[in-house]
Amino acid sequence: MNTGLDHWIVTLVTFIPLAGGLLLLVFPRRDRDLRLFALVVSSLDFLLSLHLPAYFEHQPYAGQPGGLVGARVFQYELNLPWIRIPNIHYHVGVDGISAWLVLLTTFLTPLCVLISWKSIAARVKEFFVLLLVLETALIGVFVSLDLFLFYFFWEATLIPMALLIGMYGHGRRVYAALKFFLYTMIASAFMLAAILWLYAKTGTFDFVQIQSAIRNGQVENLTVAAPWLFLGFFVAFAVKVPLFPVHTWLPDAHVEAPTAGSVLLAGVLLKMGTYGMLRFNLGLFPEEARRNASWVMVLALISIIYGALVAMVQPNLKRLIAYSSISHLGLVVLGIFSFTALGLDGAIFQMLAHGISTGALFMLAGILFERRHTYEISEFGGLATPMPIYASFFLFIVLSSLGLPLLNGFVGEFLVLSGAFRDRAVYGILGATGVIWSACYLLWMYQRVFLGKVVHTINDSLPDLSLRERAALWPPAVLAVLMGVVPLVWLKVIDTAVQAALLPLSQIATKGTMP
Amino acid sequence: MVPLSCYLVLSGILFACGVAGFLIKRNIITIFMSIELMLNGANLSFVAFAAQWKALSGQIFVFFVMVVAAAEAAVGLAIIIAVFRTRETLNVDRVNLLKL
Amino acid sequence: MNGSLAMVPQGVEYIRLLPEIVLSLFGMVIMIADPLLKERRPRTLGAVALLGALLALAATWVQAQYPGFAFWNMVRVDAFSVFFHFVIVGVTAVVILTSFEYMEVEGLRAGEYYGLILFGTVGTSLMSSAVELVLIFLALEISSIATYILAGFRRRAAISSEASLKYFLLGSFATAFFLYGVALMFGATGSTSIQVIGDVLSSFEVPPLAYAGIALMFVGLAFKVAAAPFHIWTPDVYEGAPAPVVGFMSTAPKAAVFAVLLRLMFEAHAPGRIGLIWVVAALSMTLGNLGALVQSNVKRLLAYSSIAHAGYLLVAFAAVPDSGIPAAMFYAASYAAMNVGAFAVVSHFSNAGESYVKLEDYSGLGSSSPLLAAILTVFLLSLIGIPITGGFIAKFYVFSAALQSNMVGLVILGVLNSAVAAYYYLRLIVVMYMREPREEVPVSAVPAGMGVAMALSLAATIYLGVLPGRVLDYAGRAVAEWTR
Amino acid sequence: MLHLLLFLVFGLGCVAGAVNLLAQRHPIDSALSLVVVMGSLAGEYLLLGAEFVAAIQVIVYAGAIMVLFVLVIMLLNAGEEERTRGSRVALLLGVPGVLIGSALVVWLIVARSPTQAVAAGALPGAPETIAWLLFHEYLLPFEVTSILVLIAIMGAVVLASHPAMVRSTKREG
Amino acid sequence: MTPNFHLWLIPLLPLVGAAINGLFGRRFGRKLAASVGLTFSGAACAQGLWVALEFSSLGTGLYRESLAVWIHAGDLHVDFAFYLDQLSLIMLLIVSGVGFLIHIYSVGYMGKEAGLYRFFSYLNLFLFFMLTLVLASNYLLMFVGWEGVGLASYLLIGFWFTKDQAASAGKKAFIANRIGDFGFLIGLFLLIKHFGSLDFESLFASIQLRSPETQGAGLLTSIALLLMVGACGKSAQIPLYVWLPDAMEGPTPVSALIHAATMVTAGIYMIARSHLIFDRAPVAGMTVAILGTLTAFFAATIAIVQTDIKKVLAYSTISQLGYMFLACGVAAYTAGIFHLMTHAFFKGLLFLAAGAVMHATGGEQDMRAMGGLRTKIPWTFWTMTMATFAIAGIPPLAGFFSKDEILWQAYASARGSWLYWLLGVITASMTSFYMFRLWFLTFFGEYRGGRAQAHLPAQPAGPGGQAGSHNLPRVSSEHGGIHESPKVMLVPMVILAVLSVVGGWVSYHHTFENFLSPVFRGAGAASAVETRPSSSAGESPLEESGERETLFTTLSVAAAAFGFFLAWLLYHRRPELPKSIAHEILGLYHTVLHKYYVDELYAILFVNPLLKGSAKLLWRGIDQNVIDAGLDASAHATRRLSDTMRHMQSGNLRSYAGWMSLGAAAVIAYMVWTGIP
Repeated sequence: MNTGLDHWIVTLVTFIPLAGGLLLLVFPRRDRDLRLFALVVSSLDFLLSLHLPAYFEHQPYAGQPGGLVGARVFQYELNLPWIRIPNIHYHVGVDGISAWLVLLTTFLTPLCVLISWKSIAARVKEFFVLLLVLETALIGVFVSLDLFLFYFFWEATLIPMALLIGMYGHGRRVYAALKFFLYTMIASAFMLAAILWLYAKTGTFDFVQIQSAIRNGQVENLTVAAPWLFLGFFVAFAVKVPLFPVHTWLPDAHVEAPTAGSVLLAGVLLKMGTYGMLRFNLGLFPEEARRNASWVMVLALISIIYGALVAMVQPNLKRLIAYSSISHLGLVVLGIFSFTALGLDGAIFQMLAHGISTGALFMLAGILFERRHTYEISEFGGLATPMPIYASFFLFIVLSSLGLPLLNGFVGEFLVLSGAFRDRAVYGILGATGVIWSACYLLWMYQRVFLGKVVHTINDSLPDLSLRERAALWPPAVLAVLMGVVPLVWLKVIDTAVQAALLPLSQIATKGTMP
Repeated sequence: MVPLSCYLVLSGILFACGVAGFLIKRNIITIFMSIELMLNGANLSFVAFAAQWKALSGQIFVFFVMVVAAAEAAVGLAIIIAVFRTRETLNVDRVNLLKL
Repeated sequence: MNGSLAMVPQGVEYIRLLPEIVLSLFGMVIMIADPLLKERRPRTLGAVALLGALLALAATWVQAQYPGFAFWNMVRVDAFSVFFHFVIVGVTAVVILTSFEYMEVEGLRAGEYYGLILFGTVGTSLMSSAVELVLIFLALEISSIATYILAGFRRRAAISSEASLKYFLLGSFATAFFLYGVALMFGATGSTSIQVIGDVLSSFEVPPLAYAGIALMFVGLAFKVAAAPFHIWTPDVYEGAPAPVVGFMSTAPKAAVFAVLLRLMFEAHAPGRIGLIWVVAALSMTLGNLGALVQSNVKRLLAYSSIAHAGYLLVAFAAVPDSGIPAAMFYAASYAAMNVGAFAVVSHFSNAGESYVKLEDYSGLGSSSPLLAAILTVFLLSLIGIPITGGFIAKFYVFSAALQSNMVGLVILGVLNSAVAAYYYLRLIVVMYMREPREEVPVSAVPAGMGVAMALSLAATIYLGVLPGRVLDYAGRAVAEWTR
Repeated sequence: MLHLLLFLVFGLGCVAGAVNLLAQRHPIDSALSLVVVMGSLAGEYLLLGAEFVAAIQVIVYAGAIMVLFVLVIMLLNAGEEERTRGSRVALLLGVPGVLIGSALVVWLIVARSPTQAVAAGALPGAPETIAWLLFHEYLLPFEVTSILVLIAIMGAVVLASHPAMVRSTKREG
Repeated sequence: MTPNFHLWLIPLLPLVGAAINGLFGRRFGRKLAASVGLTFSGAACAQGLWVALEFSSLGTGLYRESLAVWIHAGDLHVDFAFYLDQLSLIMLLIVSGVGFLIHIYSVGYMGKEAGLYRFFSYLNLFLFFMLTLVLASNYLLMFVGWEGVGLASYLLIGFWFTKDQAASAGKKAFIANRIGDFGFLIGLFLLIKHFGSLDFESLFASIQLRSPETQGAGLLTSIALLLMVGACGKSAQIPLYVWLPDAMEGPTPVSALIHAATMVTAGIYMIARSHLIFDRAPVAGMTVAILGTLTAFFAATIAIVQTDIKKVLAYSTISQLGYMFLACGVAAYTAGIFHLMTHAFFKGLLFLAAGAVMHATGGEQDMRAMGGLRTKIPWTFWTMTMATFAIAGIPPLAGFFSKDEILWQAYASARGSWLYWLLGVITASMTSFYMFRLWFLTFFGEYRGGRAQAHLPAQPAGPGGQAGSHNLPRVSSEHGGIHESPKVMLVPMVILAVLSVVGGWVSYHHTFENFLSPVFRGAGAASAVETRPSSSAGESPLEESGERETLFTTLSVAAAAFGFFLAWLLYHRRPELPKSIAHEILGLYHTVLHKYYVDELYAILFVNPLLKGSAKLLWRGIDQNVIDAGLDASAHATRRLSDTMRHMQSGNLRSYAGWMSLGAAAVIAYMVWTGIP
């Protein structure tokens, strides 16, 4: 640690894309340069962000008895006063959880640029500006340790995403964009209320301080408010995840969104929800989380099975993938609320894995769309013959997403399920059925799209992957293998944070306040 | 010797009449008159209270109110004329282009 | 009570009145210059008016150095009044800038226009520093009458004169209520000076008449700030009045009246505040947003939104003084910034005879003139309350203030309202970016004055959104002075 | 006793005038009844000892303002107002509102306000005292009224002047 | 000192081969691709043999090498570690050996394929996973191989992906396996939850401390049952066997390697590997035995009436796997593994031979269109004969020993019962019947393949597998008549033939048993706890069981002979008979011919309801008609509300005043109410 830029690295990583976007604004309207510049900026940001895990101290202050372990876990912290009243700080920093999510974001964005190289022909400048702004906002969500800052970025992600969907989407894009925006906006209103309440009681927005204040019981009539606060946060996050009853915005948003939009939406945006649950619902209200775990897990299970079943019968490729990610993220929530080290580790790992594989899936779908301008599965069939490389890439990603061992999907899935099982056997069992479902819908989809004879003659002449597309697809593929074979690289860092997050829970458990 | 409240009640009645006039009269000018009525009601209570508190500021207030009333009258009647020019009517119920 | 008994006011007392003096001087200059000048008058007069406004700003800065009472405690200059002076005069300057183009296009009588704006500003700014109900009443009347006239300035257009008629009649109706309230208050306390009233009302035994007095005064003021259920004039008037005028009257007088309300509620310790504010705020937010949902005319839509925003602002009134007042002040400032900007765009886009004010007319603005669309988008986002804009911080601050005094229900309501409100602002954004442009709608280039105006309000909005610290601090100081 | 009598006479005059204003269909009649109201109000003022106020009440109000009204009525030769059913709200909600509101206020005044009797001419508001006040404590408001009047004049000019005869600008709004 | 075997290399070599072929194969020529495949599988095989030779030098008979930590989360710790004992050694030899042979065979068989590189990379991939499965030293790594072989079989079955049946068959196989794996997973979760580890050594160490759960329901029982579910999936036992027959859509070498010799036996291996658990869970053991017996019997009945040569073999495989299950169920693991080995030899051979036959007849699979091939393809005939006699259990061939062993144990072992035995014997006779039926139909009588020749030219000459129902596209289009297979195919067949002749002799004087005894030592100990009444009858069990064994042996041989006789009678002596019999019992015949309509049953019970339900109820129903509709409705309601509300804005001034005065009244009322105490 303590390389020179340790305090500023997070800030840099966060705002470089924004700076790039602003520069783009003044760029001449020559599309090639714009694309190139965007690519350069985002890749640069990715390289820079590699610093985070590279110099990350595992077990930074291990052996600290009790207290606010959550606080000391954060690294690369930077804490500057921003607004005096209300007492708002620019407080950023990462722990084992957020570091990887940041990396995921910076990793996916260049791919998004690559994948939308051709598909975005009109209003190119706006597109890439929006993309970069979105990246900044996303990273900001993960790094901010000040609740105000967090909410700030949280809301800031809405606009570019909605615009991306609305401006560059297809079909009922406006409907989708509005639905997405309002769904999230209304939900996060509750979170805002909760945050404000916390500020009113603690006089600070600083996550760490609030956390310690709560743990040391310095917040008056918290016991009354805690359930509502928990709910306030939870609703906002549940919509983002999305959990079962409030998931309907996702399929529409995905189907209409441009490829890059879908990639970031599925790859990162949804993770905001699970990340939030982890950081706030668990971090701030462990007891409440414990108390509500049972029904939350039930919701998660419903999403797992429901999402999978609905995915199975989707006639539309993207819709199918969208529902599949509902199912996968249900798994993540299941892991989070299992309150076992296994479950949490798995959940976080699953977030990353899902980001990679589903991101790649959406890229693949987008590639197909570029060629045929439809997502209807019935329009395809036998594609393996005209485009074998594409088919093998697709198969590979499908396998990784249905959790084949030695690929990224498996580790997270396994850990989550065993964690859930350890917490309550029936949850583990029901969740494990997801293993079967995912195989069913993914393989069936694969068969309908790629296997058999070519039915529509137009598909006979589809060109196989271009070099650029391959360049966009190789990284996730390689990463999928790496994450499957050497998950330790990730788990080591994650485990640190998870242990810290679990500490208060274990204390509760020992205190015996849990039901 | 008249109890002060009598004056106040009277002012209240005048004010109420003014409001009622605003509500039920159709002719714009008459409505404007009822506003003047309201002002007068207010004035009366000013003077009455001035007498109660032995404070002349109340009476001075009335003076300023009259100035304001005059100014309002000038502007208001001008507006009414302008409206009449465009609309050829003085019936408020007919002046409803802007709605919903 | 410095210098209250002196036979003649000293110079410093004039300084404490400097901005008003400057403004009225320039107003007169314009009135005199109007007949003398021959051609290119509108611009020249506009320039003069602008100069006046800027000088007034400077004067405000000077004035800020000499806080205190003036003219036998008629006027009190403190951080509070200075804050509002800056807001009001600044808005005036921007509005004058926006009016350049409008005057040309609509061919209105520039002389009276600018004169009225300046004189109106005198009253408006005086409201924020007056601490004597007589003066407040007069100032209120000045600004109101000025706006009545301005509202009807497009006399050719029937809707314009109708707007001014409605505004005028209802306005004087409300004024009468206010006046009667003042009378009752005078009867209850025996004085018309805020301080004295405050002393009486803060004593443990409040005279019953005072309640009626507060009620009636509140009715009058609530009308001016367009708070439900006294908001009902707003949509009609805003739709009918000339766009720049709406920009002016929806911000400056509103801010001033809020200042008066603040003085009344907090400096005069009006009793029975909480419940009243609670209901009125809730009503305003809800009715405003509900009404806006289905509007197709942008000016009207913004009118409804301004009702809703009055509601949000009133939420701060329900909070404890030392967090509520700064919140309200900040909200007034940021709302002024974004709303003036929005109306600047609207008035530029609306073109000759305000022909293009429908929602559909904005379709495809995002591609036909990206910059204009982007600017308007920023203002709309600020109105929604999206981060990095003043609107966001303002809402945030107001709600947190309310929460600090345990107004949980009200806050929840407000937060939900603002979430729902997002819908109709978004409709406009959607139309701009996600529809195809209509060729029949001309998009003229933005002239210099208008450009500057937009840039200024944009800058203000963003500044308040990113670095609100200084402004908030200043607002905080105002409260400190009061409580001292 | 006489005091009370006078009060009642003027008071009745006021109320009668007010009610008549509402009752009359023709604006002129309303205007005249308004004059009655103002006249008798002046009487009440005298009873309260506010001579100055009474004077300007007669001069400004009953004189200037009402004349203006009548002038406009003539100018626009407004006739009988027709009975249009423009607004049910005004009658169904407004009027009850007025009644409740005024009833409350009156009740408040009668029941909960210092109601000591005042002698005739209780507080002599002699012009010179008023004037002294106007030029000291109330200097600023007094000056400010000038702006108010200025605005009124401008407004009248702008709004009332006939579009045709104003050729000051290219196109007339 | 223990030698370093570098076990990790064994699976890795094929993986490298797979990678090379997979990534660059499309640029290779056929020869290069094939040689790459052969080299790496061969290398793996060679190292396997070397390890086997060196194995004796291990004193302990145990060898473990840990490569690296794979997963470390919370308290769960899983290594990339390999484990070698007698059991895994045998499996290693079978897998790498047979695998290599079949690689060779494929060179000849698939030689003309366009996607040869794909084929070989898949095959190598399979070897990698299978070897991982066999050598893994913990359940999770085993699971890796477990899932992996599933994948490989998916890929290989669907090798001719343009054929819809092939694609569906692959999918079916994978999903059926997944269902099994589901059970396996839950089993693992239980292990983690209660033992905190998945490593064989530590796990079994802690399990050994537990006493058997005589009264059924218990932790170990449930674990064992769950593992069994996994095994059922892999080893195609009731109720999950349905995928195996369809899997015959794949190229014949694949069927030989994966669906006969190696992959399908993974289940048996897994049970044997976790015998400590099963020993302590008699109920689970009994379930395994019953399932095995039923499957064996049931599959055999189906095999009798099949006419597709590969289908017959497929069902026979299921049936044989049933035997092995039975063996494991009665804790006779040695016998199970023994049969596993011999079966690998002869069943692999049978498939290869069948492949050769099809090769000869231009891709014909229907036995009714064969016949009289004896003279035309002697090599194939003779090797096939060996295999047939072996599987039929005719002494002294391999099959005889192993099957006999199982039957004996089914009766004699502590958990055995005469019922198992009876069904087993009946199955044995059926086995020999349908095998000889196949034999006779294929090689005797006169050639009935005119029809086949007739529609040969009708085959489209697209890339691999365009050939409709035919597995073998090009072959016949090049050389018309029936012909012997090339050497490269015959050599492996011959080797396997030899093995299936002599393979049984390893059990002479219990050598095989003794060799495996260190692994299954626990088994005896555990089952010794319970004693069966029969054996507790006075006289010493040893010679008593001795003469009993001979009796049983004769019986089973007789059964085999009976089967042979029947087949000879029906399909050689009086070939018209079968039809008439079929007509006699038409209903039954059809039921059996359609495999008891199990697939259809599953479709009605599970597949369709699931699809329809999720489409109609969940998606259209809940998603669109409840949630979204609800949202839209609320939005609509809001709009209507606002639409009504704006009628407050009637545009009439007096109404406005009305509203205002009402509001004023309200405000006054409120204030007065608050003000007056």
